[in-house]
Amino acid sequence: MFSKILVANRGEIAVRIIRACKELGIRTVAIYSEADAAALHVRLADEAVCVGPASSARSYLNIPNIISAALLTEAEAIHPGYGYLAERAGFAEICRDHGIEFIGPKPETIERMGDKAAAKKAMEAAGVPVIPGSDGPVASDGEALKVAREIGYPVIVKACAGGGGKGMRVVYSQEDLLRALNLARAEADAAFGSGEVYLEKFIDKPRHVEIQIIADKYGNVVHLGERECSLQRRQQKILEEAPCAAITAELRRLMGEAAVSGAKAVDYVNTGTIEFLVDRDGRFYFMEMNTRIQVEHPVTEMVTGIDLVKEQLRIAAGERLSFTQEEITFRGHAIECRINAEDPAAGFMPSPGTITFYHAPGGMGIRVDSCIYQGWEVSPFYDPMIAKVIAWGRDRDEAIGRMEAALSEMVIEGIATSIPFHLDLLRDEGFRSGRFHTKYIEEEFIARKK
Amino acid sequence: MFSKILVANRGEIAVRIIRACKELGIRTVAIYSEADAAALHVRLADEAVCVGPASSARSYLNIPNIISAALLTEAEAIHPGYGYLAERAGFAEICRDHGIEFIGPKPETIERMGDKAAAKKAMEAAGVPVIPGSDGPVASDGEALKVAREIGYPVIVKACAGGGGKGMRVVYSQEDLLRALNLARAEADAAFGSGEVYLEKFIDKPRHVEIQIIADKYGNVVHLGERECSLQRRQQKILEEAPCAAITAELRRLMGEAAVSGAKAVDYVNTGTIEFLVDRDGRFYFMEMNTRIQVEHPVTEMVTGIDLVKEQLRIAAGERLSFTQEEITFRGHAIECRINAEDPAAGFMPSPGTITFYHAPGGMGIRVDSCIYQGWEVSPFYDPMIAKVIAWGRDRDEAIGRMEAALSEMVIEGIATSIPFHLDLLRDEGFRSGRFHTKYIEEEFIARKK
Amino acid sequence: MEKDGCSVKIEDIQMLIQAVQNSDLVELIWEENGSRLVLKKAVLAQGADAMGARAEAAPRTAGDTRQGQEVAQEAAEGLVTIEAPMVGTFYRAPAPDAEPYVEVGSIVEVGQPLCIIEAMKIMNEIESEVNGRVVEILVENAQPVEYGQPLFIIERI
Amino acid sequence: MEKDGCSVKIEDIQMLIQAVQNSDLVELIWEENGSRLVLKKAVLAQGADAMGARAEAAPRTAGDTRQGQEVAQEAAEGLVTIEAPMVGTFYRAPAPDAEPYVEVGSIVEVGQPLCIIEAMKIMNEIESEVNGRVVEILVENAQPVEYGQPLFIIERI
Repeated sequence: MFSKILVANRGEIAVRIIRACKELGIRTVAIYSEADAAALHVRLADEAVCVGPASSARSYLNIPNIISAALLTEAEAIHPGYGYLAERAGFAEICRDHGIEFIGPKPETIERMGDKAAAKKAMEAAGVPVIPGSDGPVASDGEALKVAREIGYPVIVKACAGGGGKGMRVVYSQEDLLRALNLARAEADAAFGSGEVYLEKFIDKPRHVEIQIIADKYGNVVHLGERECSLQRRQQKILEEAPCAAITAELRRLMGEAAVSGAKAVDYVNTGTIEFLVDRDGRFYFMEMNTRIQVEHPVTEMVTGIDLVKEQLRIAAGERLSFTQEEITFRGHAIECRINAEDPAAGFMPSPGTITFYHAPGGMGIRVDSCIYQGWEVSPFYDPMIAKVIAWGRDRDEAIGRMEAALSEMVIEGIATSIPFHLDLLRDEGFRSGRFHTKYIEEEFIARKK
Repeated sequence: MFSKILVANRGEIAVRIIRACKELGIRTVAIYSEADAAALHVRLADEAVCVGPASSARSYLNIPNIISAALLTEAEAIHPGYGYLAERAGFAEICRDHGIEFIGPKPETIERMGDKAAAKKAMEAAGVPVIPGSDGPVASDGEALKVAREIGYPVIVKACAGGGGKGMRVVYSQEDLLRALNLARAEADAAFGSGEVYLEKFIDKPRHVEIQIIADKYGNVVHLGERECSLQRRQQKILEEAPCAAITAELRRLMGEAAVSGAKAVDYVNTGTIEFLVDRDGRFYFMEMNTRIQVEHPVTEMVTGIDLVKEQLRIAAGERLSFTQEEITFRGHAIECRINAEDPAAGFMPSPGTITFYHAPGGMGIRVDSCIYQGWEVSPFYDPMIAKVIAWGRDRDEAIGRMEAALSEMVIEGIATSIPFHLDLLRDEGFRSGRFHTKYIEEEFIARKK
Repeated sequence: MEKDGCSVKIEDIQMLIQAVQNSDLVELIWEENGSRLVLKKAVLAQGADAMGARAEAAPRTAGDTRQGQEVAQEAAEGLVTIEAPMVGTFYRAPAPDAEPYVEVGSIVEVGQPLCIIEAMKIMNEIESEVNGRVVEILVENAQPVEYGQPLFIIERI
Repeated sequence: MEKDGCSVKIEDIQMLIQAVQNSDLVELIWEENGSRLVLKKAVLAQGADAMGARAEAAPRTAGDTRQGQEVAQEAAEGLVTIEAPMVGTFYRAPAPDAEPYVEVGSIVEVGQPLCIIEAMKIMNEIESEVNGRVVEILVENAQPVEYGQPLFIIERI
């Protein structure tokens, strides 16, 4: 095992990693920006090196300074957390060049899975279901009709250069396809200067369900079940849970096996997540792979009992997985709420400032992963997520009840937080029923409240 | 289910009960003394009634005021927590007389199990092993010799009126018995005015291991495994864990079955604990039964996933147990440290005062059950226990590592606490090895440090 | 202070630093011949306040204790507060159809019954602790009261 | 100032610095003949202080940032602090056997190299931002430095 590692991150994930290191007897080096000199991760680490000014680009993304800090402190490995440098293949490579173990997959894997088209091809080749569609832009109306016939309606026409819904059309029958194609081409041409469009099967109101996998350096890959992450706002997950109410044991097995073979196909090492879209008939499609630890990893930890961050460290140090697929068991239900320093009553406006009073919730089944303390100033420079509250229960109802009780006794003063929004969501009928999809928050929950 | 209950306690257990009620949608009435007007349990409850001045005898033990408070607030049941009125058969009876459900066993059961001799007889009749000995005082030297021969040496001679080690003698062979008997009689006579003594098998360096049981009103009784509670100082438990390192699966089954049949024999209802002494050969002997929820109940909750306080409420409301013995499974290992407001460096002197800074630990596997908050004054009038930190791990080592990391990041300022003592204990070789007994803390751990 | 005008000595300042250090003060200003002294204290109850503000408007069963404290201050001004010595139901008269024991303005003597508190089916007469005049009756008839809740304010005579 | 015997002596100031240092005071103002004394204590940083005190004496790799802040104050008095613009190893000379770029007392010009910071095998010359005289060299040769760590104090000329 390593004797010292550098944690190339800040906030709650840096605290999370330092805690795992303490348990394993690994000494830690924190890095911090000038704005973070008083941050909790700096206080908890054994050593700390300032790597730049407040701006992330010049501190937490400052590769030369971070590498220098690791070399000077004789850290044997770097844990990148999530975000920042976690999925930069180049950073993983520089670590390797300097004889520092990067706690994550190989640079080649990161690069391959970071390229959406290459990732999709690799997964398809490994037998993982991907969203069927045209192979790149459709050259002609005839090809479009042929592709649509093959993949079946409804289909969605998307601009190759696309984004923001421009040049996008959902088509439910063959009669409408050619007209939609023309409109989409015109729109795409006007918006992006390129009329190229492609076709994909349209998945209406899908769920975002992801599979956690873990792999050692010896080809052993195990999946740890799924996480339900459909509740999002502006592509940001708000509340995650495990298991997913819509997944049967059989579907879990199928998705798990797909994820494991996908991971094996790209020679995956360390923890990773394969994100799927699941349609209302229980069909699932590969969306993308995150080659790092996820924000929402605690819900998997709560139901499996496995400490994913400690496993990351063990794997990077060359240990074999200590469990087989058969030894993974699931107990109960876990929910995570991401507490942000933002004001839900004012359009989710960021709310930095000094925390004048803080009281954490506690009791049975409640876990808090956080970087805040009373007297600390939430900086305007960084991500607004300041805490994750995780509630475990024997079943989903118990977990929801616990989360509600916990959030109603949590006190954060001096700044606005998203706690009231989460309490509303926990009491929402749609949420309680378990029937929701990736647009539920924006199109139904928030819309209804207006 | 009840719509409103009164919590006849204070401190962390009152907070614990209120949290369980919130989850079940039960409204709560807190009671408090004038010294506790700002206490957390008062703040978390839906209603609160002052029942007397600071003195516990005139507030938390003031039965007329507590019953009046329940009647006036129309509380349907009273949860007594532990301590105070929890094991007063008379209080349970008054509740019944006033049509208030007492959340615990029947008054008759409390009374019977509160009488040590009666309890021992009842357990013996139910086939639960008890410590063999004379049936009351030994009338003559001849009887003493006969009893000692039957139960086998070593035996202990104890004063019937006894206490504090006076009139107590351990005898290892027949040759020494008569002399010891005479000395003990003389000592007992001098100390208590009565020379009556009795004989019991002497159990050297036993462990204190207790079995958690739970029973509904329909005769269903289930046990939830054991808790290791040998680490004590002055009869006060300091650190508890589940499972016990010295208990095999077979011994667990035997002890569990004994506890269940003991509970059935006394028509037990609600949660209860049967305390056993376990000798170094794995023989176990009934010590006493606690007819209430225990301080250390969270370690059982952590390994079984079952919320004991919510189960208490369900049982009292007339629900059936929702699980069978076969459905109880154990996962991992849990440890509880009781954090007291006392100074271990100054002979464990109580350390009341205002908490000027509080930062709770968090992260994977960490649970905090506490009644403190920053700015609150720890009162000199009550028990010094202000928080329980519980750490869960996949195995004992992981749980110990988590606890150590958690306690080292926990901050309580303004008063002294027992945290440094716990950290020492967690790092102690004897503790780590799992080989200890009820006198380990006092005779070995503390003695060694002097 | 005398003539040389430099009355503050280094030792004095050290002492003051120590004193401020050991107090809840956050600021001490002291100007001399114009005689100005300002002491500022930190709001130590910050925590308690924050928790209090947060506690969901708990419908206190029987009068807020703060009320008791406010009233207690009045005691200093010749007013005496009679508080509930037990939890129970407050009755102003010995029976539903009887006259109240006292009204505002009534003159009462030590030992004279003021009201009844019913607790566990027992009627407890609450007596005046002073000779005086009833200034205020703080609880309505048949309302629940908690321990220490102010019931009457009586002006000593 | 001398004659009335109540002037502040260097030892007194040192003592005061120590006293303030060991307290929670953030400000101490003391004017003399008009006799004014103000002591201010920090409260807001209470949390931060508590957390800091608790953090196990972390051997900061490369100079404490507080040092930087103290030094920064001196800037107001014509002193300029040159800080490390990157993390790396500080070298006073271009090569192990070469003369140091500067010594205390050296006169330097804007753009003149003061030291080297080696980062990722690359030698980065750090240049003076001012014309002045080197007053203090704050880091020993071949020591690691972190971003923003004060390296030199230069007095403007």
